[in-house]
Amino acid sequence: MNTELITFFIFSFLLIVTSVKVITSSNPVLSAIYLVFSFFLSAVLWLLLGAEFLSIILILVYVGAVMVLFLFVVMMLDINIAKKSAAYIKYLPVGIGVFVIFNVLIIFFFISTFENINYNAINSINVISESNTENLGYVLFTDYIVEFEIAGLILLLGILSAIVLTYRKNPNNKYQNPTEQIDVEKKDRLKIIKGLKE
Amino acid sequence: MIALTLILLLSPLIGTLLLLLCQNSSKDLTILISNISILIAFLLSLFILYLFYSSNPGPISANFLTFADTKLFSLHFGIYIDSLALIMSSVVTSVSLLVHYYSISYMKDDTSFNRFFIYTNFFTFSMLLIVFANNFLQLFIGWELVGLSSYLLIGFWIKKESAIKANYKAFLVNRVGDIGLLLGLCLILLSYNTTDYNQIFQIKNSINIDSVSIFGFTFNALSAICLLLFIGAMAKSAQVPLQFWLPDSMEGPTPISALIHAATMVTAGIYMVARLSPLYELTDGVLIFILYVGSITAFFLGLVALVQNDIKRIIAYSTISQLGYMTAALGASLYSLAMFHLITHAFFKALLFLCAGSIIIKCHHEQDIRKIGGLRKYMPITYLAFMYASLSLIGFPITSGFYSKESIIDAIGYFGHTIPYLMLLLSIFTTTLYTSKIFFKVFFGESTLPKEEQNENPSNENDRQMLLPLFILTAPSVFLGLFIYDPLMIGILFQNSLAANELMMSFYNGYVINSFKFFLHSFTTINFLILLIGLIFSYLYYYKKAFSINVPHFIRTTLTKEYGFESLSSYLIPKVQNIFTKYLWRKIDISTIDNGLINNTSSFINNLSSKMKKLQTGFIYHYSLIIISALILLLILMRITH
Amino acid sequence: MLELFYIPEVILSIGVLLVIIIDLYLQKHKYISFFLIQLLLIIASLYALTEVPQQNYSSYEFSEFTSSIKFILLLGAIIIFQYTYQHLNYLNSLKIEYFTISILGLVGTMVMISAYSLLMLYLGIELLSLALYALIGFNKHSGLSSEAAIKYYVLGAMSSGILLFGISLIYGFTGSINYFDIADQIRNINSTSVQYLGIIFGLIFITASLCFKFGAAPFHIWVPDIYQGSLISTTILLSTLPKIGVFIVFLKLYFIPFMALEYVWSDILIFIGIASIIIGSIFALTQENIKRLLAYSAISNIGFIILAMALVSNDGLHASLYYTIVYSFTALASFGVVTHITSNSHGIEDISDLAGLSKTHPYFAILILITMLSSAGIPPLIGFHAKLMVIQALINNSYILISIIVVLMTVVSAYYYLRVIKTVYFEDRENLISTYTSSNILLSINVILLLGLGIFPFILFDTTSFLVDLLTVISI
Amino acid sequence: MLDYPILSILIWLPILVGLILVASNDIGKSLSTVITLLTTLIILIISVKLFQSYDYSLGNLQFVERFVWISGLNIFYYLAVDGISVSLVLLTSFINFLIAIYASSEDYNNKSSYLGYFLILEGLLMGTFSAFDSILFYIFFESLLIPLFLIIGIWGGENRKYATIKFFLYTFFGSVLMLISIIYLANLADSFAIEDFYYLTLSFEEEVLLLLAFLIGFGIKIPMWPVHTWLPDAHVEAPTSGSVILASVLLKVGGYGMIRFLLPITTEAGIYLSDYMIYLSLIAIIYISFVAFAQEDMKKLIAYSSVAHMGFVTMGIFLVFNLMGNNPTAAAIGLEGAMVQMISHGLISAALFFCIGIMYKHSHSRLIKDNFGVAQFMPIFSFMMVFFLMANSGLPGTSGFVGEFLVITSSLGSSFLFGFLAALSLILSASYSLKLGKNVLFGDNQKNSQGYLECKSNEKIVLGTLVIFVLYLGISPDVLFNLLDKSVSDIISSISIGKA
Amino acid sequence: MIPISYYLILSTIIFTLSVAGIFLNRKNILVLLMSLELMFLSVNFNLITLGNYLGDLTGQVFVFFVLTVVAAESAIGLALLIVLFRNKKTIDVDDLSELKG
Repeated sequence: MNTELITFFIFSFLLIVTSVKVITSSNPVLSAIYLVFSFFLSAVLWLLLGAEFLSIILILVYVGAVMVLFLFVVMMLDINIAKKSAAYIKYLPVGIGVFVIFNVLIIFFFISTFENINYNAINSINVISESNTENLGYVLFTDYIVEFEIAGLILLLGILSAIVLTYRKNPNNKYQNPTEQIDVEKKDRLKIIKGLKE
Repeated sequence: MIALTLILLLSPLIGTLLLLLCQNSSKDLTILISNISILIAFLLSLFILYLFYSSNPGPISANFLTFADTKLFSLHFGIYIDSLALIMSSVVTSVSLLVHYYSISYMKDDTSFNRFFIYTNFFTFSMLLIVFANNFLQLFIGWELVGLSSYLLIGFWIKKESAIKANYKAFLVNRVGDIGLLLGLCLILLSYNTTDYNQIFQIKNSINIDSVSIFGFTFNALSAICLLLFIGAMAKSAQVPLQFWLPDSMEGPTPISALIHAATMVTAGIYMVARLSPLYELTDGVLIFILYVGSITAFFLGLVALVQNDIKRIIAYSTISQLGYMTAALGASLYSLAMFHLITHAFFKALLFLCAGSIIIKCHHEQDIRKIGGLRKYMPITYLAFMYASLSLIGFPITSGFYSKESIIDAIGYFGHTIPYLMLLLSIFTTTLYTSKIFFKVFFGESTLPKEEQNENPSNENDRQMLLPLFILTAPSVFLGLFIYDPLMIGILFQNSLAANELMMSFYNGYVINSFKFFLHSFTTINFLILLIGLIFSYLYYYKKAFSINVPHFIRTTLTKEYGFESLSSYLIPKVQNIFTKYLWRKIDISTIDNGLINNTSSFINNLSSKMKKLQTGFIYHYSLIIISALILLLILMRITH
Repeated sequence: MLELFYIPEVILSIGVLLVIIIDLYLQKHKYISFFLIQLLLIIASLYALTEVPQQNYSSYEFSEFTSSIKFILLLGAIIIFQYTYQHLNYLNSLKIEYFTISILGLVGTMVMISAYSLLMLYLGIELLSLALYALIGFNKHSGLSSEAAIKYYVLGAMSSGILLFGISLIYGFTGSINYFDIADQIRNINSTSVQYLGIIFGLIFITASLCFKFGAAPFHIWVPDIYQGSLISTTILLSTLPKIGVFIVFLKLYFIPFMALEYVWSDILIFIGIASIIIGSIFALTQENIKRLLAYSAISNIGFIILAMALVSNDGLHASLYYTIVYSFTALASFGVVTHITSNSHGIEDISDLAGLSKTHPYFAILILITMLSSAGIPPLIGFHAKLMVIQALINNSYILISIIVVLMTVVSAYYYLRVIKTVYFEDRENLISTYTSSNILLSINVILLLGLGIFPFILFDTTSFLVDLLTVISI
Repeated sequence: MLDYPILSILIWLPILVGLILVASNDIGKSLSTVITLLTTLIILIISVKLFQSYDYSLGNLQFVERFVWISGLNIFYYLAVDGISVSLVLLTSFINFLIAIYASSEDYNNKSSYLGYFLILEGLLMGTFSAFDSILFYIFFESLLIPLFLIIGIWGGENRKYATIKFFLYTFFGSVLMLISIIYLANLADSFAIEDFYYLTLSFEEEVLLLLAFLIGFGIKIPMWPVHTWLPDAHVEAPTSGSVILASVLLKVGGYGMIRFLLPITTEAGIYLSDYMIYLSLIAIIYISFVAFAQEDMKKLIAYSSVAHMGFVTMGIFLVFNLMGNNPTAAAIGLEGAMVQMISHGLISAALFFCIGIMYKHSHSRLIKDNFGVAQFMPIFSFMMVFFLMANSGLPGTSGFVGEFLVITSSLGSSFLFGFLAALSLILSASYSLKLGKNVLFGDNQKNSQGYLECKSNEKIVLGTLVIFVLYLGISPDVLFNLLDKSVSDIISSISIGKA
Repeated sequence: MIPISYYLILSTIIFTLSVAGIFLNRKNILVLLMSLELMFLSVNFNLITLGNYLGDLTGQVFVFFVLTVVAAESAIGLALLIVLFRNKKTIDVDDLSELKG
């Protein structure tokens, strides 16, 4: 048994444990932390696969940005830590049942389908150089340029939506509106009120 | 002659239409139109009759209106002129004319004066349609139209509940017979591809269909046709068991009872069978059936008349009984005798009814003979007319009724139909009894008129318009028989219109010899003895009240209830009909089909929908579970199938 | 590369950026931005109609077929935006971002339509989905709206995950994400080999996910909730444009890469189609909310489309395309009418809100009458021809029993359309405190076309048969 | 032959005018009345013209208009008429004209829409009777539901919502099965033209299934027992004119369809199943008559009576199957009887519904017990109503008799039992018809609380015209026979083609 | 050497765990969102592994895009969550059942 395999086992075991923790922790902050762990562990496993760029991205983007966002939200929303409800226990067998069936189905399928189960997963792919990042960059900006642009659009959409959804005017804020100030006319300033006749 | 007949036929119809048009005009115009149109018809029938006998052209058939003319069948309206039709039309128009005349006075106070004459004119037209029909379809149409007029006239007083019920009943019972007639008509069309008399009389037995199976009994086609047609006749001519509508039909105005329910319409059945006698002669078994039906009717319905107290109902039962005689005569193949009795009966029965009408008017619409009495003084003319008519009815020698009735009884006896003969004999007795019952009760005894009317001059007993028809009708009631008996019996009168002339001849030559001899001979027969006994008995019983008879209650009830037909028709059938139809409607139509099948299906789907709606819980975890389960389901399905 | 700038997607993307910026300076005059957006759409649609770049990008398809579909899509978008604008304007909640997000979603739909690789497809679907998440939750002050958005978000993301899982399988077993290459691979694989099973698994995962996006049973579960919760203008969008997009994705996926697996997916799709029709019809019966009702109606219509497609025959293909267009058209009309009717200054919710409409607003009543009858498939309206074609295709392919089930469900579904008509025409409202907007020419045209195209169906028929001809050219 | 598209005019003119009336949204009662009267009159004149120009010695399809409609699906805009169609087209235009006259004095809210829907209905009916492309036929057949649905639903009685929805779904259910059959046949024949279906060779099982589908479709429309239960409800709730058009023309669509589709296409199966179908018809005749007798609502009574009378139509049609082999003449008689019965029932039931409508206006109740002694106050009306009741009970001399007579004649050719059972209708129909007359018209009504007034002149015209036509067809139905003779024999012969 | 199936099995387990997380979670929606993140993670495993198996860079490219998209998706998801919280003052899964039936 080589080191790679040992590393894989350790990290994958930890990954499964943290994943389980993510979905079972009663405190969402804990869940988020476990998720961060999972990402780290995954990044290591991806390194094993030779996807250096992606594993770095996973940590930079995910842990650095997305998960921080998550935690931010958790803090912002001031959520109570819920107890396990009775319904949870009631649905647990169903959940486990589905989980097992699904797993069995797919794992058996994988085992039975791959003629070459023992094919080594660790495999570096060379397109223009040894460097994974370089290769990826090359492919991205040549073969997948249109996709890249669309991904940009998706990000734009994400920004736009997030802002539109969460932005709200604070009615207490006092701010000037120059357009209105310029547009103002005489009759807006002066209001003539008819007095009551005696 | 054809044109004249056409005018004759159409003149009452034109009268009807004119009357319809000037509905709001004066009574005089109504009277004028209605009577003139019938008068024209009457005069024309006499004239054509004269022409016919003088030129003797044989039967004439002509079509004048196409009902349908296709490759499959051709049906027309037409006229068929022969002696039978002409004599019948003379009888119809003469009685109709008199009744019309009589009604002017009888109906003068009625608000629907005009409507009455519309109906009667229309009736006359319909009756003539039957008489002159040259095919079965026209016969059937006329048949139904007289039924319609009868319906309308019985219910003439639209506010009178009992009249409304009676006409409903009359129409429905007639419809039972019409089923037979219609089926017969359809079978004729199917088997001959035509309904024309002439053509059918020619081909007779050579038809498309060999035999017809009616409820398991197989008849040859012609017998089936004749039997079915006779069922129609049974209803129209009030033969057992379809007789019970007739007494109820007396709810209509009395002139109508005279015209329709005594003289003309009810005899349409007799006329039809006589008309078709060539066909009936070829059947097997049907005639015997007819004979028995006739004699049973004659005897048993005569009995019922004994226990009735309504003057018109008694006469109505008497009519049924007399119609029984005619039917029996038909059944014995004595067609001309049946026709003869039809004619004489038309006159004397019309007379009886008109007299009854006078009496009823005089007594302010009182019809119960127990409450009428001593009218002889106040209504001398009516009294006399009634007496002659009664004598004719009971068949007192030399009267018209005597010739027709005695001949039927004797002939049936002569040809050896023993049981019918006995029944007819016995009914002479009953006829005598109930006739005398009316006669004695109404005209003798204590007067029941109100005091102030008792002092009136007896000579103006009623309008002259009402008395004149009585006078006129008395003549044929008494003397007609004597004059036409001989020509009738030797076959001059009806020439070749009726079948089985040779039978009549054998009877005439072997038994009657001539009319006068027959008259003399009649005093020696058992018939006369029975008649005498009856007269004496009723004289003692009804007039002198010499003794009283305790009729067992059971028999009396049976008779009053008309052997149960009464309760059947006025209680049982409506009751059953109501309950049964309501049951069908509510239980089967509404509960089973509509609610059970249709609405249940829809509410099932609706329930299904609202139950299944609960699957949509609104919880994300359920939704995701459903989606994943569906995915797994698909995967497993694929794993199994591929 | 230059002509790529003329394709509608590019015009829309760049245009939308401009509008976002311009809008910042147009605080009060929203109608100008809206006008710009409509202009943008019109230009894009004109380009869709005229320009077909000669140069092909391996994972992106430029063809007459896709341009035609895009043209239809843009046309629909113009109509929808018009309805939406009036609706939002009336409710005083007009924001130009609504349209910019919609346009980005539209671009996503167009990417889906043109996608020729699984990656492109994924991106297109995500672009669309993200836009929809935002649009559904757009009504920020409504609890229902945000509930619907979260539901759709969670389930939609899950379905994306399933889609990706499927894609990964397909990629792993065929070694490519390009449609054409996949088709090639599948055709060459021995049907007994284990790889085959992997591909089928992938196919099922992808099917499940796409059915989710399509709203076909049993993956339809989100549809009614989301339709109900979102703004009615979003509901129109949701029930038309993405459906066309997903339908084209269905067509292209099944008829290009997975054509060789036809015997597998055709059975699945028939099952899904029948299930959709039945569930859509039966669940809708007892709905009170008009948007939920129309949602179930949409599910049942989707069932028809899928069923026709699953026949894998030319007439089935034609029927499904025809049905899709007719369905979108009808949905546009029916939701369009509803957007125009408001009661008490918020949109109508329940069917009973429509009571007595025929007395007060006969114009709208007639519009509702026509759209509902068309949806029910009563001739001579266009909905009938669409159903006729599907049934004919079914019978031509000897699915007699299925066609009987389908028509029986049509009868069931007729009931709830009739309920709406009944409410509009036969019922009186107790307290008539409703305000309605006035008539609208575009809407009238939309509705009258339902009748007009029903009487002259050959106009649309010829168009779609032309499109089908194009499609067969590219797929085989 | 005419050089203008007479059938298209007959179809589209009323539809267009109707659409305009509906869309114009209450342009005023008098104007819409005048427009409707004029349109129906023009249509009547045109259809009489059609009738005159129709050459009935030929009997084939005439005035053919045939254009490609949807090329890809092989659907044609194919209009034509034969004798059967002409008679029904005449009936439609005639009844619609009467409805227009009747409605001229009525007051409805939004009258222009009301009349507009009737005009649309008229056009669609014309289309149904003259379409010879099966899909075109189906489109017209199905579209009929829309205007009638609205007429009943908007201007109907208390329980109209239930009745309309039931009516709609019931008939829709039947027709979708028919649609499947049509498509199935078209798939085999590679054409939607009805006459192309006649030459198909079908297996026995196919024929049986097709027969059942058509039977359900048309049987519901006609309606046959046991799928008749929508009719009483629809009739009761419909406004007078709605009931009239429903009873007199719409039901005929079912019979017409049976003659066009059922007879020639599914002959073998028909022969096999004819006994059962005849028994169904007999149940309709006898059982429904009983049910009609039990009714307390006048409209329901007439509605059930319609079902019973339509029993004769179906019986006449199914007898063709039964008799074709051994007695083709009787078969033809039966079919002609069915057709005559349809026309006649169209007139009589229309008249009766008019009568009930007139009474309802005064008493505001359709229940028999609430109407009493009408004859005292409305003598002319009562006279005509009695006439129609008599005609309804098959009185000879009225058109009601002719059809029943022919059907019974034909049925005797098959079996005496059939004839006898059918003939029972004579007494049953009389019993319920006259019961109605007895309870409603006659009797002594001293209170006059309902305030009956003699009917208005336009109502007199309507009823009087109907009296004349019922009489005319009763006394001399030859004109109908001429029209039908050749077409009927053509159909019988086309059945033989199907058989061979 | 790590056999390819190990990675695939790992990804499957995580995938199913995340699915189970979605439908077992009764607490708050945040955890649902995290489960979704896990799901995408597992898919990424799959893609990278299979790409390696095929010797093809497409898998990794795909993962790159998935990461991008999921980032944007999370942003929107969290925004929605905030809106939801503002409206309902709760993000409990159990409280999200106003729309049903």
